[in-house]
Amino acid sequence: MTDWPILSVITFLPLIGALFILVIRGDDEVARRNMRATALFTTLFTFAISLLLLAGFDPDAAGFQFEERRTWFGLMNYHVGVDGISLPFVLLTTFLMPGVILASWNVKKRLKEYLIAFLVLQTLMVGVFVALDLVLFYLFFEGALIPMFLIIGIWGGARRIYASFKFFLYTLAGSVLMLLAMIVIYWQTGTTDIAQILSSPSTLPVDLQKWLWLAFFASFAVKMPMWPVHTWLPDAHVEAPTAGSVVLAAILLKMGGYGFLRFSLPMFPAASEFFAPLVFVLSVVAIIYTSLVAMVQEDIKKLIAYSSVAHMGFVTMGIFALNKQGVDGAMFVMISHGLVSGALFLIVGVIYDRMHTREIAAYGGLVHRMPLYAFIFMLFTMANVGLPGTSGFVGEFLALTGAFVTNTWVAFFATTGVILSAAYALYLYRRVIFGPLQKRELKQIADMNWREAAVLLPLAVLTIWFGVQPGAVISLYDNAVNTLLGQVSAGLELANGVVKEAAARP
Amino acid sequence: METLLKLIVFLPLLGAILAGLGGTAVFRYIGSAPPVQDAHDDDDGHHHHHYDGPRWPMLLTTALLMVTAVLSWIAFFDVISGNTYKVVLMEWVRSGEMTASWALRVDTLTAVMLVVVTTVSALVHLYSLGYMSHDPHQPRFFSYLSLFTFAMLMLVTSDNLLQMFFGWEGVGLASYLLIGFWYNRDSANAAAIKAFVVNRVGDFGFALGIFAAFVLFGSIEFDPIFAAAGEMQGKTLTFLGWEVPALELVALLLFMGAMGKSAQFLLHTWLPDAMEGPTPVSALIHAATMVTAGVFLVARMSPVYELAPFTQDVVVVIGAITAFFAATVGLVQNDIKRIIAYSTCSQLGYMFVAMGIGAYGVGMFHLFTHAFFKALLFLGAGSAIHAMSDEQDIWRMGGLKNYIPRTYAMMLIGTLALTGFPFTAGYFSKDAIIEAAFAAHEPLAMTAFWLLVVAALFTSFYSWRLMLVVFHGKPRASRETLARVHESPLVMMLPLYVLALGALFAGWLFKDWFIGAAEAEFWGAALYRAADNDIVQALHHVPAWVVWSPFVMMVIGFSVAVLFYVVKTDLPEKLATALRPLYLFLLNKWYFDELYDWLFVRPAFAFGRLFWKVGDQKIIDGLGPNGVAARVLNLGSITSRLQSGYVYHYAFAMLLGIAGLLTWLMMGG
Amino acid sequence: MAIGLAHFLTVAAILFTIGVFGIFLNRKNVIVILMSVELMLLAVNINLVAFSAHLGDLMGQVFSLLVLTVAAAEAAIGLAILVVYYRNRGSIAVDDINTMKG
Amino acid sequence: MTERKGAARRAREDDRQGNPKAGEEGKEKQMIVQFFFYLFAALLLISGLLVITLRNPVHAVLFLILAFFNGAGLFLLAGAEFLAMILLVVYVGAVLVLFLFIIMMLDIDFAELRAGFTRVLPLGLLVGGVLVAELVMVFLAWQPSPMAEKLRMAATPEGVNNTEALGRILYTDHVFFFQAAGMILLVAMIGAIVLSLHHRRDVKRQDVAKQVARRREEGVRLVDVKPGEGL
Amino acid sequence: MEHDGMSMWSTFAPALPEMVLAVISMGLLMLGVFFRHRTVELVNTLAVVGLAVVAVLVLMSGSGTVEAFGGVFVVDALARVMKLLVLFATAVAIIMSVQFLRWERIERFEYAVLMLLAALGMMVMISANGLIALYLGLELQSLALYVLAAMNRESGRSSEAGMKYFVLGALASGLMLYGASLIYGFAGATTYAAIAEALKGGENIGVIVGLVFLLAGLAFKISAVPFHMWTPDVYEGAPTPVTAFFSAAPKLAAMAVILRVLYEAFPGVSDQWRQVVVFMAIASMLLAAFAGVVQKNIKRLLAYSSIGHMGFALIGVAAGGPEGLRATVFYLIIYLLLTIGTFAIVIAMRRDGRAVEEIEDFAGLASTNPGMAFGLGAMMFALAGIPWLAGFFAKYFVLVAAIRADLVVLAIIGVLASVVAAFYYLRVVKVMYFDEPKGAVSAMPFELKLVATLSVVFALAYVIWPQPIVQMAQAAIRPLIQ
Repeated sequence: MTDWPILSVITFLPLIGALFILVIRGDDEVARRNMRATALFTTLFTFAISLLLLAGFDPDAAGFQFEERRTWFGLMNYHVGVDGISLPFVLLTTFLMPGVILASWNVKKRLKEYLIAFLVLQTLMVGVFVALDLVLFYLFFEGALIPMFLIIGIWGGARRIYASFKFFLYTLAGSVLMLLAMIVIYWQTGTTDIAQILSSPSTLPVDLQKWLWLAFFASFAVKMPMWPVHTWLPDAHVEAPTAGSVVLAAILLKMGGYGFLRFSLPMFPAASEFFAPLVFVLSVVAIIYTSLVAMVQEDIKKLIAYSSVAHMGFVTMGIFALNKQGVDGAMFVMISHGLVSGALFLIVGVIYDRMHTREIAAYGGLVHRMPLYAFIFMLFTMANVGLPGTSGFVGEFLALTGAFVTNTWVAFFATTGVILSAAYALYLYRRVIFGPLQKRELKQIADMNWREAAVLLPLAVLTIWFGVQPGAVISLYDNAVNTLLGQVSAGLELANGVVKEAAARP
Repeated sequence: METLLKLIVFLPLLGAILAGLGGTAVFRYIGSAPPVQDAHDDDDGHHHHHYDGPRWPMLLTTALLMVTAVLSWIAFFDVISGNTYKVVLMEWVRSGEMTASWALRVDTLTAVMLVVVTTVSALVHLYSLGYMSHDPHQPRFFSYLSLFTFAMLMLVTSDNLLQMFFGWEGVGLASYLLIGFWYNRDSANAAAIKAFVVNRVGDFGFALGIFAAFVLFGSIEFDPIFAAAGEMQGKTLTFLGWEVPALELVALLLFMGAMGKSAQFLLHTWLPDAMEGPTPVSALIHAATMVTAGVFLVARMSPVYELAPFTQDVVVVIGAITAFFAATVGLVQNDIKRIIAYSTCSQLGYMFVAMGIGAYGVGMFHLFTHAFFKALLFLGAGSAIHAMSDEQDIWRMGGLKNYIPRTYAMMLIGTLALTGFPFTAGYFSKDAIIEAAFAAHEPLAMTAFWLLVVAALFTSFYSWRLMLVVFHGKPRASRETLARVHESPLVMMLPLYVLALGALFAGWLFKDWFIGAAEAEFWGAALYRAADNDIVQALHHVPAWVVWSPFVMMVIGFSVAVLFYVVKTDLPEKLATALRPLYLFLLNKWYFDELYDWLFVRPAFAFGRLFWKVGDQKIIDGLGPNGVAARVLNLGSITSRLQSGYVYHYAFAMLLGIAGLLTWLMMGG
Repeated sequence: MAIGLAHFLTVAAILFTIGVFGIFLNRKNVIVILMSVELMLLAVNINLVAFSAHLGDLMGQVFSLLVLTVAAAEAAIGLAILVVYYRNRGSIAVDDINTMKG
Repeated sequence: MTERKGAARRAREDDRQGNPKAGEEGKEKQMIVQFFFYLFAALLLISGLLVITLRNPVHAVLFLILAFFNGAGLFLLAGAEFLAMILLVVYVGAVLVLFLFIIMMLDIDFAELRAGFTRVLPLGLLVGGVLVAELVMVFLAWQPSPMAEKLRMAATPEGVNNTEALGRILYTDHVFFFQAAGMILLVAMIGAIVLSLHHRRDVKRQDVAKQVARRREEGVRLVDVKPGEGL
Repeated sequence: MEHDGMSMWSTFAPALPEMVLAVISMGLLMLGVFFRHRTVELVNTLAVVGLAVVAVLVLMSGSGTVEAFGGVFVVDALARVMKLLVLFATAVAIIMSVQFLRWERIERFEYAVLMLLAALGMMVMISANGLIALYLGLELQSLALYVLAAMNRESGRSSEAGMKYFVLGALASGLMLYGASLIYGFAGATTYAAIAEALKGGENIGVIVGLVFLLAGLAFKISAVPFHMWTPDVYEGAPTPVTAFFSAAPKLAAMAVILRVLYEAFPGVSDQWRQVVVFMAIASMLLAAFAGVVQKNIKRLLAYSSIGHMGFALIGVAAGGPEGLRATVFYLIIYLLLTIGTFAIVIAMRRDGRAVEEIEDFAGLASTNPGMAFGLGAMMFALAGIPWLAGFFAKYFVLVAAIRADLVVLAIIGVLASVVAAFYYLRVVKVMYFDEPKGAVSAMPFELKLVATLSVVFALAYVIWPQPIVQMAQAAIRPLIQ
């Protein structure tokens, strides 16, 4: 429908912006203003273009849209496109990035590199979601490690070095096996083109599927992160600068879930079914375990980080419920969590910018001086808790429904997460916002300014909107999820048929 | 009519939004720091302040609620003339077969709830204009009240389980916000969280119930569920490895939600603590409306419950125990609001007993009347508290009937209605439940009957105890306090009058519709009863002693109260000393808080800390990243030590390599 | 037992091993190492010559000749390095060649 | 002619053909060959062993020379006369003397040199022993490829003496090797000079060209000295 | 004598580049000797020009496979590609040396001459079509390299490096020779073709033994474990440009020889040598990964890095087939281009007139010398094989080949080792970017900046136009897979 490479433009436009920033000379206030303006303008412009993408997207069409193909290495090629599953993530990314830049307005240290790192990161994140070639996907998937490593390491907190190394090496270790699995797929199917691989039900042998599934799982489980490979996340979040945490929580974590949907399910349906119990157990443990851990945290960001892990538990559970509600729910949780956790980290950033501490104990009674802040925080706390009417609810509900349909035990235990999340989130809110304002340092604290409000209000609006009208999101991927589940069941039939045939043989 | 229904539901929301975003300080300090506050801002007294903000938010919300209440009555009379409505607003969730719409389903059941909710809410708004007039945050308060009303209306007008859940949690949110309204108080914050979390325990069941219903019926919309319920009898579902009757499972899980919301036994602990909120809140939310949502749920789902006899038994048992338990605790409480709160709890137990034995109309009737007299009691208590400069301990009151006679009169009416004094509202509805329990002729129901009768005795006792201690005898308050005691302004008294009317006459006026001759016609299809369920007829034909037993109990209770608190005032203390363990047991509410603290709260934190410090840091990080990193470094220094710098070592390594490879190939090759 | 190829090869193998031992078993001085290298190359040459004779092919001897040449060159370089090293350190003990390690 | 065939080849031919005529005469010769072989071999190995064990490097070099002599003897037995001579003339005569020269030049206090072997000796001996054992096992069953005969690049010509035969190959077909070896020697030369030629920096040398090219301006500076100011 | 002239020409033409290079180096030697003063720069310049000329000759040497000198010398696509790379690496190494030699006061015209001779040796190795030519080439370059390592006569570390390199190198060439002699004894000839032919008549444990010895000698050159021990010490001690040279050209040449030997001479016993190669690959990758993490000196670190990289390249050798061979050559090319840039920056790291080699001393370089820090950081990520940088593709191609050849375990060990190795590359980045500055280092001289910039640009932008190098690698291996 469009004859210009819209996806490539969206993907690589931030790089152009980064180049512009690169050539801005000087470190005086004028130069800094120019850099910030360039970054903001780039991200806004990218977002505007991605809205065109949304406008031109046909949710009912089968297969991928806005496809672009270029011959590249031969072994792998440049092929991008979106379908209903990837489009929301693309939009989520482009939508969040202007806010991320705005949230970094006060960064003083090495501003130029900072902005460049984020713009590069944006390119890589969008790339992950639009890539339709296994290796291209891997390139984007892993490439995002570098800017994030630098963001945590340079602009992070006290233990930033530990956190950045942990983040980098953990995720790298998870991913390399996936690369090998991709290569195996290449040799099995003769192509690395995702669209082509997905065009017919998976015919990979079941035993091989299991190994490949595990290899992909290693990568996505770390990225999600799932229990027990989640420990990098709290560290990374705590140490990362606000904007880094936002990106990490809102977008980077979604790569794992996206990966499960894009690869594990359709390419290894039999293995997915086989390993679903494992995923369920890990998901349930994640939900309960990390919720409990979240409850006793003393650091705001760490608490939110653990809550992210718990939410990702809902995602994995929903995905491997292997039914419509489960997958729909998982998708929705991811989108919603992108908004909500992003917002929560921004919220922490607001007070961190003022007080330079994330200790819960250092706060209390903020509502007295920051009414708007308290309001916004409450809104997102409730969204985090999954209150109906916010986006947080719809996804969790659907995911749990899906899980219940598949396995009542899982749903039973996972639903306890609903109780626990209320406990830790409200407990946090109480300690930070409520109570008398007693601490001397807080007496002068100012409410949010226009810039901070401008970052958070769009998120708030979307959170409510998606909570009341989730169809706005679900309709985007409804058809794609149906297709996906169709592929899974076709693959399963094929696998079962083969197994039966084998059993029938004497 | 549809527009009218929409207005009923959304006018409160409009008020909440306008008052909340426009009337409060939310946007006031954006981009600028608020002026540094004075030191006295930091203590938790709210009466020391004065309010100097705009008054329109309060007036607007109240006015809107007035309109809503009027519209609700119009709708009520329209509906009982035989109309039902289903207004689909828009689609909400659609995922495969799982669909749920934003819709307004209005039948008699809903209409009853509409009038209860909007009327009480409007009155509470009105009352609050006076009660909260000094509070610096009153726009926020009114916003919350309206938000609550909206959520409650969404709950009662829901056409599917999901929207009901929305309302369910929405009222929970409003309840949380209102309990914690005075956020300077730690106790209020704690109570708010407790209310929310305990409710979530119930919601846990509710949610599972929705899932089970979806699995069973393939839908969570009411119409398909009700239509298919009959066919589902005898079907089973596998839940947690057990084959269980499907309808029982759905009903039981949903009932868990009802238990949480309606503060039934085991999940009741939040309700007394919720009295930390401003008193109008207690009247509206924790007496008249929100806590009855559980009862409403069972009534709404009557087509399912009617086919789930086991669950019905459970409902009866829980209801009866709650009624009895809460009444026992109420006997010894000293906080005026807590006494009424336990009373509420107890009365909710009555309602569930009615629901459990299939007398849905009876239960709803008690819900309806209870809303009036319990709201009356709370608002009256609020008036007394207001007069006493926020004193809530009944032992620091005393003799108030001379200071605030009109409040006293209103409280008296409330008490009479609660204790079931003949021809007051409670007399019709409560006694009907007791009779119905007897009429059910089942062993369980019979037990319930006896428990309810005893509970009626207790109810009478604690109600009169309250009245006697607070309003009679000698004033025990300090002279300064007494000097400031004043009758509440008209804006507060007016709602009391209206409610008093309800408490006096609602039973008599509506008994025919709810449980009398016009019963079937009144309810129409809103309530489902199995063909053999003739309980409503049967309750009118119970033996006379059964009919009289509540009255007798009331009289006994009254007499004992008089004996204890008027005639021989040292008796209670003696009794308490004599039966000290029992007294403490009751005073500490059967030690439920302590038990739960020991059973859930502490372990949760302990496990949290264990998982964090040991699980995450020691085991996962220790064996995982940190352990691996340490091993890598170890190996690194070992390999690095191999690189000794000595040429002969290097040469030896080469020789070893050669020899090794040769040997390997010669052995293997 | 007639002297055959195996004899030559065995002698060469033992000599070669002695040469290798000379490199890694001694801690005395570097010159011995250089000499050990010479021994190894001699062993190789014996091998080559033996094979050359055994196969009736002159290439082995050519090879051996070249090895000798290279060995001479190697010795020259080795000794030159040794001299430089000695000038720097004043020692040629093998144990002292140990400033860089790890 | 037969003499030039070398013991090993002869032995092989005898083995193969089972030549009965050659038997008697061969046997006697074999005896001699065997004797010398074992003599040379034993001396070779012993002196080799001494090279690496002796404490005094001068002695070690002398035993190395002895080893090379015996090696040359083995070459002779194998029929490589030219190589044997080269070994003596070039190797012993030049290279090993160079060793001696260096040892003398470095003027090392031999008493200071530590004796003894490394701690890895037992392990080393074991490994070395295994290695030798394996090699010997291989050699005992040595079989050239059946194609080897055919693949030979320069079959030993009949009727040409060893030196000439080598020369014919080396300067014709394989001149490439010859040139390459030359380059190696060049590198060795450059290397040795680069490393050990020591221009002492602190010694003042005469540079005639520089002296001749010196101009007046470089040597004389005219200063306009104002009275009373000094320089 | 027209005819003879032609035949002369056709006999020597294939070796024309080598001959020209030999003549040039001897000419430069003369130049240096006779015009002792101020000739260093001239010699250096002429050496680079000479290398360029030789490269042109290589490029003009037509296509197809030409054998010469009775089949002991071959010019084919593999030879051309590898020679070009070697010449390139040598030229860059000379360019990178200019300033360094001046800094360290070891300016000598012989330096460039020895570089040229080493390059000549490598070219001979690459073109060698038999064991003798291989040995001669190997020794030619080795001897030159021994001298170069010890070039800084005033430095104890340099002479220690030379000493260690020499002793172990002599041992290695002894081992190799011993192996060569056994192979000769088995095949009756020394050319690869003849050996392959001989093996068709059945194999023999003796030839396997010979092959193992031969491989050990070659493995020494590419510093594959357990024949790697010299590498860290020599890298550390040798003058840095020489280290750069060590890590680039000889490895390429030796790898080309390994490919040729294994695939042209010993395809018949691939089952046996594959085990050896696999072992060396695993051992190299693991050892490099583990030992690297505790290194403090950047040159030692790069030594372990090169060991690891060679281990990875050996995966491609073990995998074989068109994919494996191509991957190996591809890997080498990428590695060469990355390692040159890395060293360009390392050479330039000087503070107060002294080289800065301790990694900890790079602290805060991102603030004081952002350009250098960025360059070195990019190189580290590239060497670690993080996607989008050129290093990743090298690894990827190798892994593709490994999976193709069912060497899954090898591939898994490879990627896990690369994760561990990423740790030490990251540490360099960490020191430069995350730590507090310790003071600036001197500005980079022009030529180093140029080399580094080009290399960094290559590392970053390779993805944009990947085909040339892929095709180069593809072309190079064609002779091997026919």
